[in-house]
Amino acid sequence: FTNEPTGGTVTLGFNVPQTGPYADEGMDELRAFELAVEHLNNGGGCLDTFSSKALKGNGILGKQVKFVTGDTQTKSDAARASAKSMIEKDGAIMISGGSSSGVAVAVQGLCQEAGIIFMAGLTHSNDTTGKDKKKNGFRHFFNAYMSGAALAPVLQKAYGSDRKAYHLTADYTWGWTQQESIQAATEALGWQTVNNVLTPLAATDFSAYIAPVLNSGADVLILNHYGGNMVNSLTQAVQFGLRDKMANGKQFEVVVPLYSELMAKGAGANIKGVFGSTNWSWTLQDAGTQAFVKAFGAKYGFPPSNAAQTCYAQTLLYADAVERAGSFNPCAVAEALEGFEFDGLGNGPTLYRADDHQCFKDVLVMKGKESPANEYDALEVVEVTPRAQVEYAPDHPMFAGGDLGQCNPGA
Amino acid sequence: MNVKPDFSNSANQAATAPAFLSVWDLHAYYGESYIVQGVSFNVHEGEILALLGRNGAGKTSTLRAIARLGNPELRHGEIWLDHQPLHSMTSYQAASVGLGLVPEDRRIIPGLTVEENLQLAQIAPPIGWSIDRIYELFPRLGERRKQEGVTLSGGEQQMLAIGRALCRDIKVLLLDEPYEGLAPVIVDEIEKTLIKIKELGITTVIVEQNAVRALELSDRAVILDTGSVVFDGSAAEVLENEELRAEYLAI
Amino acid sequence: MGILEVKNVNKRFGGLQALGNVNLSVAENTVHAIIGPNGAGKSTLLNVLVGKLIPDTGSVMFDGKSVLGRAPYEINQMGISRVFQTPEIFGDLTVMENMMIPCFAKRDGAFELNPLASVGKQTDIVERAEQMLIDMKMIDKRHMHAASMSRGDKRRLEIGMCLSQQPRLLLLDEPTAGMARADTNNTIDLLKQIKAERDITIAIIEHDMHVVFSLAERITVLAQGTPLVEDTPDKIKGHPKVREAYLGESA
Amino acid sequence: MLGLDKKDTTLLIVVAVLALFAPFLLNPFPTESALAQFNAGYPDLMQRFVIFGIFAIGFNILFGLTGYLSFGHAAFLGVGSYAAVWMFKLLGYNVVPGIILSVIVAGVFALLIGFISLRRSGIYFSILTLAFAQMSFAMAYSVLTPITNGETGLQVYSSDNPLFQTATDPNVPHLFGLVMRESYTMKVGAWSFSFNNGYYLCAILMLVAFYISIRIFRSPFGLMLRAVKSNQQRMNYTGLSARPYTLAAFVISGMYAGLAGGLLASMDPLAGAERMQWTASGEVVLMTILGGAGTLIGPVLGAGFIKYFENIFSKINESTLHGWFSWLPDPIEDPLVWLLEHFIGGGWALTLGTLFMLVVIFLPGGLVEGGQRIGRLISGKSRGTEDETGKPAATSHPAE
Amino acid sequence: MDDIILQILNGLDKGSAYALIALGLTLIFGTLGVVNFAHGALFMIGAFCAVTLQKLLSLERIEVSATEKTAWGTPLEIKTPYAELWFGHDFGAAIIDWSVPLAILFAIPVMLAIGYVMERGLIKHFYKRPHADQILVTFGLAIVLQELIKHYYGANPIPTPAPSAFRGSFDFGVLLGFDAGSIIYPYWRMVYFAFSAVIIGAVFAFLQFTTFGMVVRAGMADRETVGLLGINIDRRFTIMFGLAAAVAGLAGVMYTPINSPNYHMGMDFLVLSFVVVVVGGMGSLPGAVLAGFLLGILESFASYSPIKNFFETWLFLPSIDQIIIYLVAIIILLTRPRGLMGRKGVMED
Ligand SMILES: Nc1ncnc2c1ncn2[C@@H]1O[C@H](COP(=O)(O)OP(=O)(O)OP(=O)(O)O)[C@@H](O)[C@H]1O
Ligand SMILES: Nc1ncnc2c1ncn2[C@@H]1O[C@H](COP(=O)(O)OP(=O)(O)OP(=O)(O)O)[C@@H](O)[C@H]1O
Ligand SMILES: [Mg+2]
Ligand SMILES: [Mg+2]
Repeated sequence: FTNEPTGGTVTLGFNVPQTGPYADEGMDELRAFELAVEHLNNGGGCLDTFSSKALKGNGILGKQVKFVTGDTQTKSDAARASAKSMIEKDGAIMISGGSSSGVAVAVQGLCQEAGIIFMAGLTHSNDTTGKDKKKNGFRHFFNAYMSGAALAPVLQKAYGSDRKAYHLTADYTWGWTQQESIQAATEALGWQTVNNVLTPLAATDFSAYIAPVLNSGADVLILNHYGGNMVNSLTQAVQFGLRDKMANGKQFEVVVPLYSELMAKGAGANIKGVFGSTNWSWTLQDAGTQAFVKAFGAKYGFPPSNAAQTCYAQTLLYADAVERAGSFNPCAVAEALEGFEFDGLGNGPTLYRADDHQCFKDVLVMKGKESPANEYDALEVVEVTPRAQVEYAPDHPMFAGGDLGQCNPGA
Repeated sequence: MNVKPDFSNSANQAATAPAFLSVWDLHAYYGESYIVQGVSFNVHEGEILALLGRNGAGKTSTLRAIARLGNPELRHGEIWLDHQPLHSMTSYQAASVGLGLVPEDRRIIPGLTVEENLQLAQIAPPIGWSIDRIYELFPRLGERRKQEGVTLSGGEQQMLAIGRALCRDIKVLLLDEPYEGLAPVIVDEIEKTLIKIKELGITTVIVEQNAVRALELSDRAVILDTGSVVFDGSAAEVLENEELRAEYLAI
Repeated sequence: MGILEVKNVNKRFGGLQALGNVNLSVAENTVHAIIGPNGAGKSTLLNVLVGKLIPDTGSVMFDGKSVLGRAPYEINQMGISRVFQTPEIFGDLTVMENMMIPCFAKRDGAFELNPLASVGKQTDIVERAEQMLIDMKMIDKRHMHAASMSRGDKRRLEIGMCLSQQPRLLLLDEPTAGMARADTNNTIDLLKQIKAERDITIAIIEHDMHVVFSLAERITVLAQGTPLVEDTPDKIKGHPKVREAYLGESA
Repeated sequence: MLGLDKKDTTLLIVVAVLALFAPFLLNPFPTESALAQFNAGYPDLMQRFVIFGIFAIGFNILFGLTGYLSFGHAAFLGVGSYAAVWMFKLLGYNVVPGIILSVIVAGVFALLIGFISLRRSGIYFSILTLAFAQMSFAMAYSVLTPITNGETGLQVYSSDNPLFQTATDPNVPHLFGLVMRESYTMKVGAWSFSFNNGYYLCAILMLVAFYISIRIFRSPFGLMLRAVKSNQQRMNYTGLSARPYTLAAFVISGMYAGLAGGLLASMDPLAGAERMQWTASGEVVLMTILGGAGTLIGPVLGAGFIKYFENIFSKINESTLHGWFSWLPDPIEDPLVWLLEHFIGGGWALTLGTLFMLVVIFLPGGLVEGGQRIGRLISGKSRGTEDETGKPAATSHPAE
Repeated sequence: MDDIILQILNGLDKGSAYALIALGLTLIFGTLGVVNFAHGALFMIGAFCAVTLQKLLSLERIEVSATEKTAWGTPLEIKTPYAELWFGHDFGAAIIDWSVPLAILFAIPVMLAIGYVMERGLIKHFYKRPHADQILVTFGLAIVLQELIKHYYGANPIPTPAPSAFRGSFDFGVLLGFDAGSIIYPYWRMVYFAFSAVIIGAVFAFLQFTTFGMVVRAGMADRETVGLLGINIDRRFTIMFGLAAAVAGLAGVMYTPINSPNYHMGMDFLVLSFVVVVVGGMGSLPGAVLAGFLLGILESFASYSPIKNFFETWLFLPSIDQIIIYLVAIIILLTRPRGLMGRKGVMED
């Protein structure tokens, strides 16, 4: 199979955005990867809390773990170039990382063709394990459907069942799938969807999209934006006084379905009281989380982001699967990961579902904190939505159309 | 105080009074091509000097070097104007000590009207004739004052270029082919103007293909050939010396 | 009926009547000079002829066909070539390349897609261009960058480029301005020779009366946009109005 | 040879030899050594070198010869890629139809855009081309998702059922069974060299493209294009119509871009919308200027230069640096690593930016001028004797 | 109707941002003839002047808590801004609050200095070089500046809020006789609009009512001849460049509360500002400003969903908001050869 490790080392490829708007997120992922490699080679961290005890802290299958890094630039072309260089030049056996769904899908496709395992980093679009799912690719991160399923009950509790929602949606695949998921989940509560306006990815000033919300009859604004788009649209929504406004006799509200710590930081005080969801949070109290946060905080001096946690977990999961399979062969690894249930990496008991390679675990509903104690404390956990509530059938229409295909071990 | 060096044993054979503009051993290059190859001459105050030579002899290049334009690059030589060392100045500094050049292709500034072209000459001191006075000299310019300078007819542009030089209080006027493209009547006019300018005490160096006319006007003449001085003497001498004219001026 | 018939052409620039009811007929195989004071509208008239300007009213017929409304390159392909008042050459190319371009235009027409042919192998073109350079006494400059020639040389090159097209009507706008006397005489000889060798009509604008009277068979005097007189050179020379308005005392 | 003069033939042969032996030349360091990081001889990067070389050669035909600076050439690269991937989806993984169609589609697209944009010149032309390309990008990214698959990029799905794809055909791009991604790896001592099918296909096409570009430079057509750049006015009054010439150049260079796009897709069957973004158009402009606009070989050098730094420097990370300098005492090692860290990994752009500035400041004619200077140093010729017309050699022989 | 008024307001604001950025660019690009790809970077640096000042003002004294620990086991740090320590809690907090307006004072000298150094050290040598070389060198510079900022401030946007006094929004609805709250407009955006108007007015006054503008234009057309007339054109070019840098920087400073600044914000605006300048016409300041407002307002309207829907259903042009600027640019450039008010001969070849 491709890049079978022959010497005393095995090389993993960490492909993260190092330039472009998500460079900071990429940096954080890289930190987590380095930490994971350290723990794989020397033990420590979540190796102690992980329910599977296959990892010994002596590398993978006794081979010392080395890693190479690359820059995705958050462009599918560049990400594939970088991944190819890891595969062709450095002999990487697994690729992980990434900070956007487009890139994840593109690199996942490449890994499938090349016969390499792809452990996706941050990717939230339904497509990654939906219509673009691949036998060689695995996603630990949650997805848009799950965000909707987790958020809806909380929103209902906080804002009631009689709400009129106005969506602003980033005009590309991830935005569409998230909007679709949230609309479905909120409409199931009895909310109405007043309008859905697509905004260009390149937009920085959203005033022209936000102003019409004022008189649209809506009383909730849902921002299906990520990164800089989200920081700007939320900031501007607050500037336009949406959150001070009464509509239909109710307090006007803003919701950001997908949060990240860095975005929260970028939006500053504007996120106070705004609901959203994340994959994980460093403030969780379970043992796995605490072990990871401690190790990360001790090394870098600040807590990890949920993107970082995903990358860390993905690296351990891959290594563990290799140990359990007893082979680096991607097909064996995939088999070991499929249907794998584990605990101790944060988020409680987790399942890597065999049908679509999607992880199922608890999802966090977050809220912007009113008075953060420090700069890493912008978000607080409102609810840990149990896994059962966000599960869906593998043939759910939002995920239809794809085919895992055959495992490809490559050359 | 800068002191003018003593050039008494220089190439200037006609030195009778102390020179007002001294050009000593200029060597100038366009990139790597060596064009002005050791030109020296002196001009006395209030004199008109004709600088003659065939096409490509280096007349324009010499004038440009004196005016301290970057191209050709002056690599060696000294230029003194009324005790001021032009060779260590840039072109705008040279202009500010009283050097004026009417360049060969007139160089009317695109995008500016006739009047703006004149105004531009009156921004940096020393300032000479008023714009109205220029219009008196060339009424045609007055009529066209709002027109964009570059759309003037060839001759009108020439008037503007000369007018622009007069807008400044110059001590030395360098004219590169001032008669080119002018109707004979206008040439007569300009000739009269040059005489007037001379009466005002302005020293003039004139480069002209119409050598006879230039010589009739001038006190002295310098002839260049392939970048060096081949003759330096009185204008009358050139007019009389058939051989010289035939060899270097083909007239 | 001349080869070129200009009828009732008017052209205004804003408030200025640059051409007013110009009627002109140039007979085939003659040299026709257009003279007149600066700003009379001579260059404007040429601009109308080559399609650079469109007149407000009037008609221009060349060889029985109207040139108005045609693009400059079409007019050129009809057989009209023009030398500009300020040299228009391909400054970035070598002299030889400059000369080859009109030869290609003559042979291949306005557009020819031959991206895989080789310039060097077009022997007919190379020969023709070389011959023209020899005729213009510029063959030693063939590899020179056109922009770095002196101005007189640029003008000669431009004339050569126009001649190499073997136009039926050659328009010359002050072709010898700034040219040394010797070269001016050469140019006159060249034009005479070409005139003698082939059927060509020449319309020339010049302020140099030596050139005008050596070449012209007929002369039109233009003043303030309207033809003042048209006659043979001898008559024009003695015409009092012309002397007063244009030639001045020097003629 | 081949209708070229001696100098051009030599150049072509040199380029051919370089391209043929690139797998050796680009992998000078033993695989396990610390310097192996700087090896560029792996298939993907080698393919990129030649593909972007083609792109830049084509761009140079327009920009270098006519001076028309298109800021939207990436649009043609993009449509070329899309066309090729669509061929894979519809017909099957043989690259031939894809490459042919990519050239044709890009040519047609260039004809449309060029026809409109060439009504203006100078900066107005640049902005028109930019506007068309940005519109194409925006549409490809969102509205045209059914055709382009938007953000994710167009790819072949197993559900596509191509018309001519039989069960025995490779399920990846191939040339009549020769699989593009496959390589033969040769191990010589500590070195390893890989010879990739796709690379050689691209390299051969690049040589053809390069050869055609030499012919264009030396043709009457090329002369006319340089005349356009030099003086359009004179051109018009010499009986030549500039528009068809510039349009032809635009279409030809668009076809080159389409070929590059088709090859990109053939090497890696995915076409992303970012390929059409202004940054991609800007990149080819930079490649051409960096290498030396208007020179034959410059654009190829520029393309290689940029792709090298993008792909090699972005992969160096802090621990690699520490690995290299661990022999230094800590007080020296740490500051050194701190300094170099700016230039590697995510800082590769800083390296590139700095090099852009250094090159353009010190080598006004681009990398080609650098080469000439080195050449002069070696041959010991002084600059003054280079040519007697007084014009520096770089500009008077624009095709060196 | 109220929505229309809102879109006009939004358009004016967006337009004033475009106009302000384009104004700075056109001073360098349209007037000095330098294709300055680093202009976006200057805008970005202006914005980071505000960030820097905010950071400086809120520099904190760090005390390590003896008892409390963080979740990862290190001792907790207690931070107090020096400003509050020195000026008392209220005044200190007010200074931090007002950091964006204060940054104007900070940015002017900084930007002038940057402009000066950039022009003297680099651009000066490129006036006579081909535009292509200018593109390469300024693009390189832009990357360098951008990467340096990224290195020290990270890639993430940094919130820089307006002073709390400007944080609310103004209710035009009542003023214009509509329902209360139907047309509200943030105070800071009104400030931004007013600020742009003042800057634009000041630059116009400087260039129109003095000969400075004419001299610089002349210098661009023909440096040599201007030098022959005794004018030190280099100095004026430097001043012009410094002025342009200051305008770009101020545009950046004032923009920070609207969009949290990040290191690539300059590149995001770069292309757009070139489009605005060229649509306005090369060498024309009023053109650039006019084009800025025109494109801003059109973009704002195209983003309005009824209009978006109209284009989608009737003209089969979905997402008109994404392409409107380019579409309008193409139409204008094809119907008017030199943009809206361009001068002849500037960058036409
Ligand atoms: N920019 C330039 N670069 C290189 N060489 C130049 C340049 N300008 C002029 N030359 C060369 O310098 C020589 C002298 O030119 P110059 O213009 O000084 O001659 P001139 O005596 O003024 O001639 P003319 O009477 O034709 O104007 C010529 O051989 C010309 O080719
Ligand atoms: N584009 C224009 N706009 C306004 N006026 C113009 C324009 N072009 C020419 N003119 C004016 O028209 C008149 C005729 O100009 P033209 O160039 O034809 O004169 P000419 O006879 O060639 O003169 P000369 O012998 O001086 O070259 C001049 O007064 C000129 O200022
Ligand atoms: Mg001269
Ligand atoms: Mg004329």
